[in-house]
Amino acid sequence: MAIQAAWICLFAPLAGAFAITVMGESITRRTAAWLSTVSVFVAFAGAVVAFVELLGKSAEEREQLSTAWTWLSTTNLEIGMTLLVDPLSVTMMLIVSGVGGLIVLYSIGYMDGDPEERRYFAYMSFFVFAMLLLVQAGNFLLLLAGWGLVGLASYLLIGFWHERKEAVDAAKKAFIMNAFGDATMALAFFVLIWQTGSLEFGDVFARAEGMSSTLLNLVALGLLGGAVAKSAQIPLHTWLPDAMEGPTPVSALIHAATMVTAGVYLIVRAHPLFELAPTIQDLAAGLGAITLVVAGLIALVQTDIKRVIAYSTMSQIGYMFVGVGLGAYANGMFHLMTHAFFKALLFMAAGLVIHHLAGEQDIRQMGGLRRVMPKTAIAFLVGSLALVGIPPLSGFFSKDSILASALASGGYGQLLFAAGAAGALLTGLYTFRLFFTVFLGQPSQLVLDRDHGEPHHRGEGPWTMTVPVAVLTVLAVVGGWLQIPDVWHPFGDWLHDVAEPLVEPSVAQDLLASALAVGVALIGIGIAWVFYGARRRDLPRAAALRDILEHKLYVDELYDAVFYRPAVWMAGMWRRTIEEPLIGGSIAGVSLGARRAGSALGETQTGYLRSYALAIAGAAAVLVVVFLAVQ
Amino acid sequence: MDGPDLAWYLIVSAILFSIGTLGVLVRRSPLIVLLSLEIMLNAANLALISFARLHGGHDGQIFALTVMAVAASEVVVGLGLIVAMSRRRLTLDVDSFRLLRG
Amino acid sequence: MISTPKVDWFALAPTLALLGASGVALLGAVLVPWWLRRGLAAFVTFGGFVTAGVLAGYVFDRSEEEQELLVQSMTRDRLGALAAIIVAGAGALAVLVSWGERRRDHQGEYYALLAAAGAGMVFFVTASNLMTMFLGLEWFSIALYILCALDTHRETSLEAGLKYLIVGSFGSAILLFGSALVYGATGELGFSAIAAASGEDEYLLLAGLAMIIAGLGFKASAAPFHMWTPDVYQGAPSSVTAFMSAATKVAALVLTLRLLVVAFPEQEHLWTVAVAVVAVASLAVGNFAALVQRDVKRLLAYSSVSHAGFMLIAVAVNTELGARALLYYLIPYAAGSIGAFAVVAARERELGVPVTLDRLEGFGWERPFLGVSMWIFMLGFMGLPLTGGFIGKFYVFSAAYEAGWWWLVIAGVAATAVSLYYYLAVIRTMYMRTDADLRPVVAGGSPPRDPLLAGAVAVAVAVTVGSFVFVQPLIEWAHDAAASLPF
Amino acid sequence: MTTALIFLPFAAAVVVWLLPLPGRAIGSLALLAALAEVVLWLVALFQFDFEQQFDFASPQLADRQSWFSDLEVSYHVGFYGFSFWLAGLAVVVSTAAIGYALWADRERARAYHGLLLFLLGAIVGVFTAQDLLLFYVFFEAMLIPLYVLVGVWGGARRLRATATFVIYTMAGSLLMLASIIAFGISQGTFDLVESGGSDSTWIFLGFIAAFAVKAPLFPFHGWLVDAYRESPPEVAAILSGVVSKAAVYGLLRIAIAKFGEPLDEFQTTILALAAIGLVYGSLLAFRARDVRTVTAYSSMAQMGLIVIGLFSLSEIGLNGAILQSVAHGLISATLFLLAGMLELRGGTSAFAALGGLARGRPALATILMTTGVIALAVPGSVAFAGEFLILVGVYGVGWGWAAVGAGAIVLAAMYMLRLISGVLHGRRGPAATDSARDLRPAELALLVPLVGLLLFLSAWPAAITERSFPIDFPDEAAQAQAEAEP
Repeated sequence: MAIQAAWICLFAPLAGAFAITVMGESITRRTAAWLSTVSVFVAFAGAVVAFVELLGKSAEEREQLSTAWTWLSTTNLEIGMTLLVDPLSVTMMLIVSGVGGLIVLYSIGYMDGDPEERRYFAYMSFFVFAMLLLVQAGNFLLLLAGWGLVGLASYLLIGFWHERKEAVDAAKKAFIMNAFGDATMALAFFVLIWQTGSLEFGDVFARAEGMSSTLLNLVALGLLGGAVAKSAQIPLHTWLPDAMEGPTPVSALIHAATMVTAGVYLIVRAHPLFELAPTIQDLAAGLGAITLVVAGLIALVQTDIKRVIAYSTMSQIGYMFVGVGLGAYANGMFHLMTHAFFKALLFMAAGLVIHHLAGEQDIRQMGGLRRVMPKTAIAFLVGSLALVGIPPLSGFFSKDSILASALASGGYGQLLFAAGAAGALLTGLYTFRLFFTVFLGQPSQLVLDRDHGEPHHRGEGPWTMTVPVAVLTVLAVVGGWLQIPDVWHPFGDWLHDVAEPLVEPSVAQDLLASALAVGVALIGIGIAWVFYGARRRDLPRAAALRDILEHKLYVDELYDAVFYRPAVWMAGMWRRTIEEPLIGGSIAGVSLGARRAGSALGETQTGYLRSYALAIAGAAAVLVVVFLAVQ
Repeated sequence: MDGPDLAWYLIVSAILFSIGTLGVLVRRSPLIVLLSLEIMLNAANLALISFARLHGGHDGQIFALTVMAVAASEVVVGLGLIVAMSRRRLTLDVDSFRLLRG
Repeated sequence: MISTPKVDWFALAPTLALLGASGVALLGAVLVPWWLRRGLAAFVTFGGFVTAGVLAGYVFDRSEEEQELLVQSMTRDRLGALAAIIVAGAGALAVLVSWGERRRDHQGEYYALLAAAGAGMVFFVTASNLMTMFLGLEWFSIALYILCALDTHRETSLEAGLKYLIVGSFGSAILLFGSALVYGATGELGFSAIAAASGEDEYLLLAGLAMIIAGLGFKASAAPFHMWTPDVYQGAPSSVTAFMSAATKVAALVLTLRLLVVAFPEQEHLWTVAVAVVAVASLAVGNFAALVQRDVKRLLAYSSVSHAGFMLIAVAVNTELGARALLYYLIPYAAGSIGAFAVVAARERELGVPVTLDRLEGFGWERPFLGVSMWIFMLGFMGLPLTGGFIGKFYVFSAAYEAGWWWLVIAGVAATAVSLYYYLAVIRTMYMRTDADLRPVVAGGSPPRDPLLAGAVAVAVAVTVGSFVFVQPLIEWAHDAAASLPF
Repeated sequence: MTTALIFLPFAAAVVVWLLPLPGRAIGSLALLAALAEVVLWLVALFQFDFEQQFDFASPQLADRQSWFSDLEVSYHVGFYGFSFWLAGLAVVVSTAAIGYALWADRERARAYHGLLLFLLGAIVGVFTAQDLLLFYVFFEAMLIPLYVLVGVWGGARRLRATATFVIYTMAGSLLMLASIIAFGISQGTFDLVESGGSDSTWIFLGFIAAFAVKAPLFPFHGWLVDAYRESPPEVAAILSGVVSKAAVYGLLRIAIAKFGEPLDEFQTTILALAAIGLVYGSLLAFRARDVRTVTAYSSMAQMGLIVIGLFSLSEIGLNGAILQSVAHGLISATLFLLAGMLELRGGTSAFAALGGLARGRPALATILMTTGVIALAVPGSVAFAGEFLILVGVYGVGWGWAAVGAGAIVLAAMYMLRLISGVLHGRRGPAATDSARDLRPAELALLVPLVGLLLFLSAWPAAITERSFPIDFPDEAAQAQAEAEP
């Protein structure tokens, strides 16, 4: 029953996408939109059914596998089209299809009037399918398939407005960086196949102990590469900000709530492998810590509302990496869930603003929107508080549980904790910089132009947009109550059997962590208030620093110099030095030589009869002489 | 008393053959060339006959007779050609026939 | 009362049939009214060739083991018979090709000479004695000299005739002197007798052998004795060229094989190498020189030089398989070259000027049948599959490899690669010029319909392709024929 | 059965060539014949016993008939699992090509369609030949129609292209002829099933030469770009999609199955060449300026990958190679046909002239996008499955090879995305006028089946991998060794 539900959950969105594609212009845009929405909500229903089913079962038999057909097989390797239903995957299914459904619904309003709406909704459904495939996959190869397909969907959606060069380039960049991640994962799988002869989670984990530590490290590294690329962690982070070229709902769904967190899911899913390669696991946590700080810093200087949120996404995923890197899997997943709520909420609220301002995304053009969009302002505020981690909103519980685990795991952990705390400060700072600039203060010129002063002129958007925002606002508030340290932790128990945590922070640590975190967060908000809330003032000039931050640490330039340019150069060089002269030239040379020889022979054919006779006589003489000589 | 040794006949025939060859190679008038060809054939005849004497069979002599017949017909054809050419006012010089070459 | 040697008229029948045809045609040229001459002569000659072919077939059938006739002057065996069949077939096709020739005079003589040449070749291939060899050689050569020069109104024809005559006589003089030396060395004229007698006085013998090889190489137009070939092929009337290129090669190569294998087994170590070298030279010269030719007949002439090279490889290996390869090779080759020259002749008659590559442009689309046929012949020459030419080359190379001459295989392969270029050039001009860059062809009026030529081409195609499909029967004949040689 | 599969197209070719009908009628007739061939193949599919233990010594649906006995040459044809799929690929792609020719309404239709059918017959022959000489015959027979098809109906620089193509290919295959003769004479038979293995390096290299040119492997690809660029799109489709697979069959059936020591001796060299070709092709594809050239170089890269799979000499790699062969065949066929359709519209497939075609042309965009992303082996696609198996296989030889291959996946993404964007995205190019309409139903009827097959195989690659070398595939090296001992 749970399995059937899972299958429905998986294929409903695909069916939706397929239907929209095939029916093409024979259905109206609106129909396509609803088709897509319904298909995703069907998936959600399936997820819920599966969830309920599993709740009914005892912890031991909550893991169920079902193979529909053999996807790929050779005589000594068989990979099935296998779904895995266990608490972890069901959690992800719920998040993906639930939040996804809300966002698709939101898109109906947001994308209204776009000439290629159908294509958009087909892509959205397809993405949900791919994401579900990723989280439901019963073996590594299928997981990689979903992994690649979400990348594809993200490519398609980032580049949805395909006549804008920036969009297309951003899409390509995202795809190629993820392709790199796919490649490293594939390499890891090669090792696994040759070492364990299988890609089934169970078999691999069971047989992995037998592998040499080097190989284990390599495998974990390969997986980590994939995770880092997908979750836009340093050093493979540069695609995410550019990805904001896509429509805002896309950013909300793919680049905040679901896809970018797949890396976290992967680490949790493959935690036995990572636990066998502790160095790599620590590396993951370290990368997360670095990312969360750096991203927070960069967010400070961004002026594009979506980019600010994008960087905050990176930094939040950094927290999750810290969590799962330290083995606090449940906490990581928990933050993943709450983050999905409030970050989607933030993006969609931002979307409302952008929609309201007809596509304007530069926060310097905004201000005082509180007046014209009060509901949106509230939603945004809730989201921001949750993000910053102010109790009792969801972010508080999830983030602090991670920090607590960090505190609980030794010296390295405390280092990470320091980073996390710094991150919390930055979070408060940039989040409320954003909030204050956009919503408080005097309405900017642009705002006035759009509303002729009087509020509620345009309203805050159609119900299809406001309802999902409202729902998410609620979730962003209550989402955290699933897990209250030392009071009750159903979420932790739920995931306990799938991924047993390596750290159990003590009560003291929990309290300490929370206190510190909230404290620094409030400080951050305070600073933000000083600089942006009370009276507009700009950050102190630190030109060099700003420069570096605005160029995302020049990582783009680095890749450009290290990978792209050499490739282009080499291609050109090879064409010039090998393809044309050698490969092409050789042919020309040979044929020319042959013709030369031919005309030379033609020369000897003088037409003088006597020369012919001479040739014969000469040749005969030579024959005679040779014969006699040899004899 | 004996005549000269067989070797002499062979030498003569070899000389004749060479003369004929040279004639073909150096002379430009088709008539002379034909003539030189005849010389070559007859050199062969001489050799044949002397060898016939050496081996004491008739084959060589019969062969020689055949060759004479053949030679005659060759010359006939050759002369016919030359006539046809002179009738077409073509210069009788083998080096002048160079339409076909290359 | 003189005792005359017993004459095996049956063995001579093919020759006699052709002689008869020749005589009738000649008489016809004198006696019957002018409007009947052409028809009569052509018909009689065709009949003569067909009869000769059929009779040769009987001879082939009736002589399992060879026997020497007329005091060793000729042999009755399947080798000769098979060669005679091929020659006769070539002759018959040549008659069909010639029919459309718009010749003002010499109708009767033309066909008479054709028949006479055929008779000479049929006789030549059965010769087993230096004298009959020389006789047959001159017999058909002289006929061919005249045929080449027959278009007295074309200067090139006369030139071809004269060159062929002089260089040819020069070659046969060398052959003759060589024979004389061999005779001197062994005191024998019969091939087998020479083989038996050879041993003492090597020097004369070897000198003679060398000169004989030169003479025969000349007839086979193998490099470096080939230089007359392009000129003569180009100058001679196309139908004559067609006949020459096919039949002369058959005769010359078969007899070369017979002579060397039967008469000079002792000197094998020398002549195999010599022939191999000549073969490689022919391959090189023929193919490279053909690359730059513009005149199609001349191009085909060089290609025939290169094919002489291939066939000489088969001779050089001096094995039973080699002989088989040679005899098989001759069949599609003869068909192919007659067909190719026939197509050229057709184009020539349609334009009224010598055919260069440029003048073939668009030909393939204008005359679909002839075009496709030419295609097939070129494939055959290239040795591409679906033609007998491929099997032929395959056999030749196999023979060479089996005998351990791997470097001959390499040479042959390389030569084939080069040859592609100019054979494809023919196809290219026939088919691949767009109408845009098609130059207006020289005005020749609408060509006369020529069913006979078309028929000849059709037969040639049938043989070329058929010899690819039905290898087994042909190879069995070749096998039987080769069996009559002492390997 | 096999014989029928081979000779139906030949017969149809003759009929088409002789019937004096107008172009469209001839085209439809040819298309019917091709469809009949497809049906015939499907019938064979059901007759083929995939359960039977794979063994080079027992081809299925075999026909044998002595051709000439003194050298033991025979007409011997039959199928193995893998060759069966290659033949299927040939049949399908050729059918699409013929359909395209009908749609494009080629002039001199009788000759054109006749030659296409002839080509199809020859290709099927290659994939079924069990006698070396017969194999060579079909191998060369493919060349004859190709030469004319490119040379007569090709683009502006077609003459040079054909000359290079034919002479290059022939140079290779003549060396193979020498090898065939050497092999056959020393074995005493030319029959692939009866003859044993050989350890002669030279013979081995002779075969490799032919297949290296046909595939093509770096640096024997001199003919590739011109041929693919100048030939009519449907011919290019067959050329890159199917004809190149003749090399795959040859390598597998002859080079790998018959040679023991030389194989081990040259494995590294060939792997290196293939890997170079893979990277080289990908990079040049990345800088190419039009759809056709990109596809040309990309198929060079893909063939390199396939060869890597073959010479991993592991069962899994071979499976991957076969799967990838089928996938690549379908992909490049689709891409070349698409290029042709673009040329029909804008007169060019150069990126400079195209772009922005996605707007208002959903069908074109969808088809191109789908094919493109499958071509760049997005995980989950059939191409990915193929590459994955290949690289898993070659990982066993050395992790370096697998790393190079994985890197090539990234490169593939780079050039394919460039192709897609160059055609569909960005600002409209001069050739992307409103007169360049969306794909017509007829064109969709050609492309949808191909893309459909790709999607089907993406959902179920095992359909092929389970049936290429049914049951366990004996380790080739060992087998060749075993055959070496009489």
